[in-house]
Amino acid sequence: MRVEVHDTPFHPWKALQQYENDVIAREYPGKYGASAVFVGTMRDFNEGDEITGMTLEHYPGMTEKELANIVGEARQRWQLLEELLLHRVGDLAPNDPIVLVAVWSAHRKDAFEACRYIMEALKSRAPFWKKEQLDEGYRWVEKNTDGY
Amino acid sequence: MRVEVHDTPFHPWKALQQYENDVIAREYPGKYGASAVFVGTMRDFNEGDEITGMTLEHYPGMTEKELANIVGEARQRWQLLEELLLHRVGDLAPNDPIVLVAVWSAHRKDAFEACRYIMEALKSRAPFWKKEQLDEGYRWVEKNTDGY
Amino acid sequence: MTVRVKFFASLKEQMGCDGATVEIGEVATAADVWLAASGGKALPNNVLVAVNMEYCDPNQEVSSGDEVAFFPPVTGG
Amino acid sequence: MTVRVKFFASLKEQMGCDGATVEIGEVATAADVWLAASGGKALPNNVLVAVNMEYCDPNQEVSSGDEVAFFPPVTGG
Repeated sequence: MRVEVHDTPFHPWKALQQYENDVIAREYPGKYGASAVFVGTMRDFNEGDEITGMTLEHYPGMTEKELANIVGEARQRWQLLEELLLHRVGDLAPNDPIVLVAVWSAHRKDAFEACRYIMEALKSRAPFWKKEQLDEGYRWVEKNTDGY
Repeated sequence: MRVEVHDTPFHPWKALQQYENDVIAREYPGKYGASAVFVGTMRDFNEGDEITGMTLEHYPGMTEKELANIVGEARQRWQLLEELLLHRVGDLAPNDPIVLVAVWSAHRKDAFEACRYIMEALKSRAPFWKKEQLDEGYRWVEKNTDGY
Repeated sequence: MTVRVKFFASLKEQMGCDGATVEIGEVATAADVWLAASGGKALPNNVLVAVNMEYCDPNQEVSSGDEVAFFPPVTGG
Repeated sequence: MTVRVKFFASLKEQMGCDGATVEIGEVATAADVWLAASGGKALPNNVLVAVNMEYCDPNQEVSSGDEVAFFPPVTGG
């Protein structure tokens, strides 16, 4: 399991390439039949308004702990080999990656379900807060929508 | 939509990086909030046996058509911006990527569900056949397992 | 009429060839084409049928020049 | 006893500070800590509470030296 909070931009596909080379292919050669990945990216619109920028705040310490709890729950529930979870904080621009959730498993059912579970749990429990920059002023996002 | 059958190895994360640079970021800047990806990789075991190699046969023409049908159905059912589907044929070694399914959407529910739908439909309908190389001789895989 | 027959994967190995050109009467189903191409063996239950690269029922009628494919359950992905 | 209080996001802006050190009686819940830190305002329904970086009920008792955090619904991902 690798869980990281980044205060500068990360590159999801490069991070996956590197993690697979460094960890997955080395530690689980021939065992990982299925990888499921989700990448969340900053949009330039939300609730009908144009968004020009975003600031992501978090609770250092608790955020990492809660993310690790969530991945741990997924490990209890599904058969997983490895997980990679990256989340951005700080000032973002449209098209910046916000979150990467990747899981590796022998079988696709475990990979799909665990990836989605981690993402939904993160959305409802991990202490991050989005402040959206509008043309005039800013606003805090009040609530994440349900993803199921 | 891009659908390709490859008779030589492809690199899933590099292909995603390139497709996102060339197509997604260019055509949908600020619009893709969610990408869901599945990568299937050749394992060195199946049904309790060690597998040393694999040959993937397909039905040229029909395979591509059926894959495009499946992606088209997903487009009808969910709100998607773009899809990338790569599938390997020919002679594979353990750890070789077999299939990549990637979808981009504004919202995560559409991305997750469409990606899984495409993958399951491909498993049950796209004309590919796996022949597994065992220590002694080979065998045709008889049936894909259900992924839901 | 003449139709083009194709076999894939394990079925290709069982039939000993990847296809054939079959001469058959003017009104024929995909199952009739199988009978003609296989020398009278019944179409196995789990064999899939496609006419002109689209899945179809074995009872679907075929036309002259059609490509009629038979193959085992698919196992891609 | 002394506990450390933290506020985040919109709540931090509303409170005008990101936290405080609060002196409170020996038996106190997280909700009591809120009352002391907010100058007597009731704890809003949608405010989440964590003690020592774990979610908890506002009625959970706190201990000396605890870190008690209050924040609005989370919106990451």
